[in-house]
Amino acid sequence: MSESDTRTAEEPDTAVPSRRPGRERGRDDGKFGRYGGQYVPEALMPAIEELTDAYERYVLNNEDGFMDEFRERLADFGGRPIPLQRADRLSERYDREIYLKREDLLHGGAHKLNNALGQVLLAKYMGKERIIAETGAGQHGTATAMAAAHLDMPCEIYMGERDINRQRPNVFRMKLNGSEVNPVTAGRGTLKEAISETMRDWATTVETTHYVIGSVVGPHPFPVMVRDFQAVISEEAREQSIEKTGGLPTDVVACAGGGSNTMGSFAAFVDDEDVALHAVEAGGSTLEVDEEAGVAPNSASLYTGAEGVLHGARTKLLQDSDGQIMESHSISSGLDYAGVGPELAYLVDEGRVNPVAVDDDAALEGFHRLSRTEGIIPALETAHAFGFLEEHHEELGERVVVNVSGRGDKDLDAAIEETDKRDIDEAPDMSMFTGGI
Amino acid sequence: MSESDTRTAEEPDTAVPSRRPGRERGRDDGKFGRYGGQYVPEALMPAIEELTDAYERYVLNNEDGFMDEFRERLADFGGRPIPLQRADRLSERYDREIYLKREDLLHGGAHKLNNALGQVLLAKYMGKERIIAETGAGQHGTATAMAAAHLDMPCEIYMGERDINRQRPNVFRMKLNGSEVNPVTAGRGTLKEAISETMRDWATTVETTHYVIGSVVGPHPFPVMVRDFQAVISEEAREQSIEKTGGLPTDVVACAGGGSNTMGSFAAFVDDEDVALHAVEAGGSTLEVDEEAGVAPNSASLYTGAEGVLHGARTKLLQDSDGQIMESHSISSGLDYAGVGPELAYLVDEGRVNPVAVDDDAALEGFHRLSRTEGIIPALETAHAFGFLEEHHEELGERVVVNVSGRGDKDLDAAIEETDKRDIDEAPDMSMFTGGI
Amino acid sequence: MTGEHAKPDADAGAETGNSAAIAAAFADGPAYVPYLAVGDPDYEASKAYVEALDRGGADVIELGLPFSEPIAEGPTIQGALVRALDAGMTPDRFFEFAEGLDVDAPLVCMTYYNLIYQYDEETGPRPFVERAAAAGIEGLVVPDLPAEEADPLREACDEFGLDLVFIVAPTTVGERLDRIMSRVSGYVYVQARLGTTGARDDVSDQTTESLDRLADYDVPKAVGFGISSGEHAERIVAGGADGIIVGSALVDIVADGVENDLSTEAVAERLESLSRELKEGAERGHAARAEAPDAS
Amino acid sequence: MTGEHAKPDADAGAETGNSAAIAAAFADGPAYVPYLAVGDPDYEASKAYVEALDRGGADVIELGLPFSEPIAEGPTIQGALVRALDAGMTPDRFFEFAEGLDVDAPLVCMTYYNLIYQYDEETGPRPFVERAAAAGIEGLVVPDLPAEEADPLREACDEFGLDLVFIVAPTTVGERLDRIMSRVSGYVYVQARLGTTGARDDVSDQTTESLDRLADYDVPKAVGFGISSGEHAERIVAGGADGIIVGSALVDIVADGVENDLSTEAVAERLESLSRELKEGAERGHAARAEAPDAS
Ligand SMILES: Cc1ncc(COP(=O)(O)O)c(C=O)c1O
Ligand SMILES: Cc1ncc(COP(=O)(O)O)c(C=O)c1O
Repeated sequence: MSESDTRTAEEPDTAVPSRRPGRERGRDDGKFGRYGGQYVPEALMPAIEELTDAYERYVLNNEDGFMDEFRERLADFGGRPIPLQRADRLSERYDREIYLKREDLLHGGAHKLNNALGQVLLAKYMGKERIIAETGAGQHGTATAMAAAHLDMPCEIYMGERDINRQRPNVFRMKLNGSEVNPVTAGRGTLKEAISETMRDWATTVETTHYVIGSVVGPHPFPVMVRDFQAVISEEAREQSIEKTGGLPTDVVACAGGGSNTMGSFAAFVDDEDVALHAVEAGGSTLEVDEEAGVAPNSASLYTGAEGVLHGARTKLLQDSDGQIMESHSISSGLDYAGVGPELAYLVDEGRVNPVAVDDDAALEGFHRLSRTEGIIPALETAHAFGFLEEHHEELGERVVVNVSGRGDKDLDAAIEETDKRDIDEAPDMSMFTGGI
Repeated sequence: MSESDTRTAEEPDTAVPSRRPGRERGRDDGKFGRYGGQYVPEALMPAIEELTDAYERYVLNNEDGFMDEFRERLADFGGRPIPLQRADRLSERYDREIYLKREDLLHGGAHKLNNALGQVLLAKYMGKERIIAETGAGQHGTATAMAAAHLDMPCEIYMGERDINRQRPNVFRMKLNGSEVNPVTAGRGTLKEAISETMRDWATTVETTHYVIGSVVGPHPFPVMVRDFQAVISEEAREQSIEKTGGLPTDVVACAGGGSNTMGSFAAFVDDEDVALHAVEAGGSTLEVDEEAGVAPNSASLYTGAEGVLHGARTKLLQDSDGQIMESHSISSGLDYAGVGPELAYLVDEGRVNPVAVDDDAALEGFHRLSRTEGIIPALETAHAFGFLEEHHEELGERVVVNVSGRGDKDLDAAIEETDKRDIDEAPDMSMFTGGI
Repeated sequence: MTGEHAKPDADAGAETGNSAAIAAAFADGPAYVPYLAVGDPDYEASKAYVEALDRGGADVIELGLPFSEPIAEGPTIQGALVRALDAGMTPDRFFEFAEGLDVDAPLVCMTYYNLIYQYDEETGPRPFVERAAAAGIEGLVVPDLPAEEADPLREACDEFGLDLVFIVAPTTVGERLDRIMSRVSGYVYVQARLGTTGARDDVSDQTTESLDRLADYDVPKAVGFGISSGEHAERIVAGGADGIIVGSALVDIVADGVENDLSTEAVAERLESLSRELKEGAERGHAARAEAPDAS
Repeated sequence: MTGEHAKPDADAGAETGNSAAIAAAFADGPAYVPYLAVGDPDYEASKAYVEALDRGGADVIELGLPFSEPIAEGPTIQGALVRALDAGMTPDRFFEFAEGLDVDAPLVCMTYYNLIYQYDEETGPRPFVERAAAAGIEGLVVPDLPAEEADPLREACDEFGLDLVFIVAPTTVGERLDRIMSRVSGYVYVQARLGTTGARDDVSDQTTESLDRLADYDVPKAVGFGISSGEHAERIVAGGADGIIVGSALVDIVADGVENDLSTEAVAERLESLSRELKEGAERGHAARAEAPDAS
């Protein structure tokens, strides 16, 4: 065994990977400081435990080559790697280097597929026969429907009845991909109710069915698992930044609804302490809340929310003083959620992530600005990140990466309606579109 | 000079690239056998000559690093390379390897950006200050508007008034990107008239303006130039095929309107004589024509058209016996053009390209089939290629590449309207969508 | 923790919790445990309905404190909670309601953890439990609180003498079952089948298996989820249950009253009568079990 | 090729083409060359209008044969062509029309190449030219046919004794100009400015420069694009043109007639009267040039 001595002598230089505790956080116990956990009905616990086991085996340990297949399918079906593009005109405008991580180019038009494909594939490895998912605006639903069609898995999507009526093109897309869309009439017929309803379905069908949750929310292992699937965003961006610019960015900016694109954009940078991380929430029309009506006209749960338990996890929430969950509001339906991923809540408390709120007006201006100056029509969710850039660029470093979490084709009607109500410099003449497309 | 002798001795092995005459065809004189040429008003000739010169310098000889910048921007802004994906379920269905070239993932949702970005960049290198373009369904218009915003070029798009009313989302997208959209009221208010109108604008503004034509049509150098920009499709696909499968495909399938995605898909394979090339045209409702009304209820100009001169080139056309251009028809507005690129006309006459027509019904079935089985909603244009696959797969070899020229988000309304009229097995329950989205 | 919680192989019949009243409810014969959402469809009617349950023979009454995201409930109870919320129910009103009730049966509050956690400025479950105790509540059921996260609430319950009831599903086995059973007190809520609440009328094999699995744990076993008739109750108790929990079947009566605009009295009467039927069914089942030679 | 086409430095006044009538039209004084779309707005009215041009003094008449994609025309003439097409104009009807005209001026057909190319089963330009010759057409103008692609048509024209007129733009210089001028016959159509057809009322510098550039070529130079009044015509001829081509200003009158539902006679009268004005303007310009000391 004299040879092994020689090898050992060389090891310290090459074989010890730099420890990245940020990437490991929550993987073992689903806890992020005070946040996280598994606040679910007992009937779901076996499913959650089975999933935790599968997550460890397939995702963390690449059993049966799961992660290899996942990455290959993300590349071939999803279109990864996705470019990190220098935004020439914004760089000039803000007098710093602005780089765009172009998740809008992912199949389906948003980062959502990274997660949906990972989970549907995992369900296949687990021997499940059926997929269910909730959706609000329809982005996660369409991503899941695509992934399910691709992997030949029967799929049912729960969607609030009100959302169905507001998002008919996405409903049609899910159906085209062969998914059933189940209207949720309970409660107010929006995302919150759809999540609850999907959990109910799961509670009766755990043995055959996997629930593909749409963001870094819900009980463990969802927050870590969805983060790990979405982390490809920042893994690529980090490498691309080094390759293109010779170094890391000074700032990373991403919008935050549930927080999956946010955590995906931050994950690989969390341990790079010099990289500032900005999570941009929907400030809606105002940050004030109407306690009486139980309505927050925003969805800034990181910025204004308080600790609580929702949909299986302890995290920051929009709630009234009794603990009832508030109806949230945003110009972008994908940010319109009263909770946020527990890891983000933790990173904000730790001071590692800077939570900011951008209101509807600034987001809409950001939408028009990016469309007009860079030839990229962003999702209204994404547009919040550009609202932040406009308002706070002077506080940022010299090299800023903004995650373009999705494209805006789904938002044309909303953009018309909202632009009509305002006077926006960078908007085109809207006269022929008044009243919708 | 003894050194040069040594070098010469080694040259034959390494320095002589395999001659690829197919790739060079038409570059010098714009002629493809009987087809091609420059049938334009004298006032446009100087512009055409200037462009020919710029094409030779920048595109063919990479002067000032034009092609390097073009490729870099296609990568960073456009998202290239685009994957060549194995379609698992179609491969099973047809009992041969089916690969999809995923141009639907290109920024903007179709192959159109390859050309638009190339031409707008070229205009910049030429010192032009303004861009004009025609559009029918709006795909080329939106691609051009995106490229123009990206490169900070003022841009005006001519579009038939009837098309404007049919394609309002695309009109809005162009305006969001800062382009003017000029309605063309002349004639019947569709693509043909828009092309004529754009040529008229160009005739008055040649000195400052570049006309970004949308396909491999028009006078030389457009057909070769657009082909050369789009050839990136087959250059990538050829390499990817070798890398993934160890060899070339047996067949390449692409839909053909003007033929830019077709030529882009074929260019790198033209000299590979064992690779069969299939150009799928829109068979519309029938291949019969109504001479009396001057209407062809299809746009199968390769398959049924006759030689003639249209929009600056000699090619195959849909025309009546007098030589008047017919109104063409297709379920997909992007294939709805009475002409086709002159190089395709030549390659069909030579027997190198197999022209086929797929009717509206089969295309719509292809649309639903790909959506449902592969999780990819194709453009209705693209869907024709999948109609061909269903009808003719038994005649194909063991490894087929199909170009997915674009995504179908733009076609949801049309798909609903047309599906409603028919009884299609693979379509979802349409009841909630009757009457549009 | 000060309470003595269920332990396998402990003496049968030993006290398993903090509430003597709940222990007593299960001590002599099978317990009938009805559930209603408090404030459904309004405060006054709800009061009449809960009191009707008591008259109908309730041994323990579960009072649902409505939460905006009741992820464990089926559509029936969900509907009730929405009605109650819309009519203005809040935790404070809930406690007033409990204080104002004229009933004999001990009261158990069923709600979701966020309401417990958020009750006071000082976050954490203690203030809620303190207030519940003051209002005469003797136990809690928190369907979204797994045993793993329950220690702070368990401690508060022990401090103020409340029982903490856990739900055990057909799929709860092995270590998880032990973990839950080491924390439960008062009674264990045996979920009759997978799924959420809602009235059905068959008896599931899953119930029998669950009861078998729980046989060695010294805590009353109340079976719930889907019980809707006296006959149904009878079979379940005959199968070994120490009590039956009935929710949706009762809520259906309230919902029907709302839909058909029935008088509070008429609805209360139907609730009382169904309660009587269920209670009698349970007693028949108990009697049958006593007669059967292989009954434990 | 049998015709003797324009050559620089050839003897001034020599015959430059195949049609004696066209040569004659330019031989004595400036030629007034009006254009109308044939069949606009219908066959009979169109006949009356063309004959009115003749009465108004036309030296050559350009007859537009409508094509579905007239890429070189501005909106005015485009509109005329669409009206004519909608009214059923075809190449065959066009030839009938020419045959039935009662006019003195030689006729030139202006159309697009596809109609010429497609005229017969046997593709290629020869059948069209043969038929045109039979119908009494003496020349062709084909705005989308560049000199580079024109040899087959040039040959057919020579065979049947037709002139082939080319358009020269302000931007046509050097080799291209030579290439065109070596193929032109009858007259050269000097495009007054960049752009497409359409009535305007100033005289462009580009016109003067074009005429200077063409001075050495032995072929009549007719200036067109945008001429709309007698005064305008006068200035252009004074500037050196051998003729003026007027289209849009005349088509405007036809369009106005359609719009305001005027009688054929009224429209014809206006056409005749504008023609007279233009012709007289051209003659005044010619006279002025003869008097000017530096005229060639
Ligand atoms: C484009 C886009 N960005 C962001 C979001 C917000 O979700 P998350 O915060 O989980 O990334 C959505 C949700 O639908 C989205 O569609
Ligand atoms: C998706 C798509 N495919 C194909 C076409 C047809 O054009 P071409 O034949 O030039 O590729 C279009 C034109 O709009 C298109 O949008």
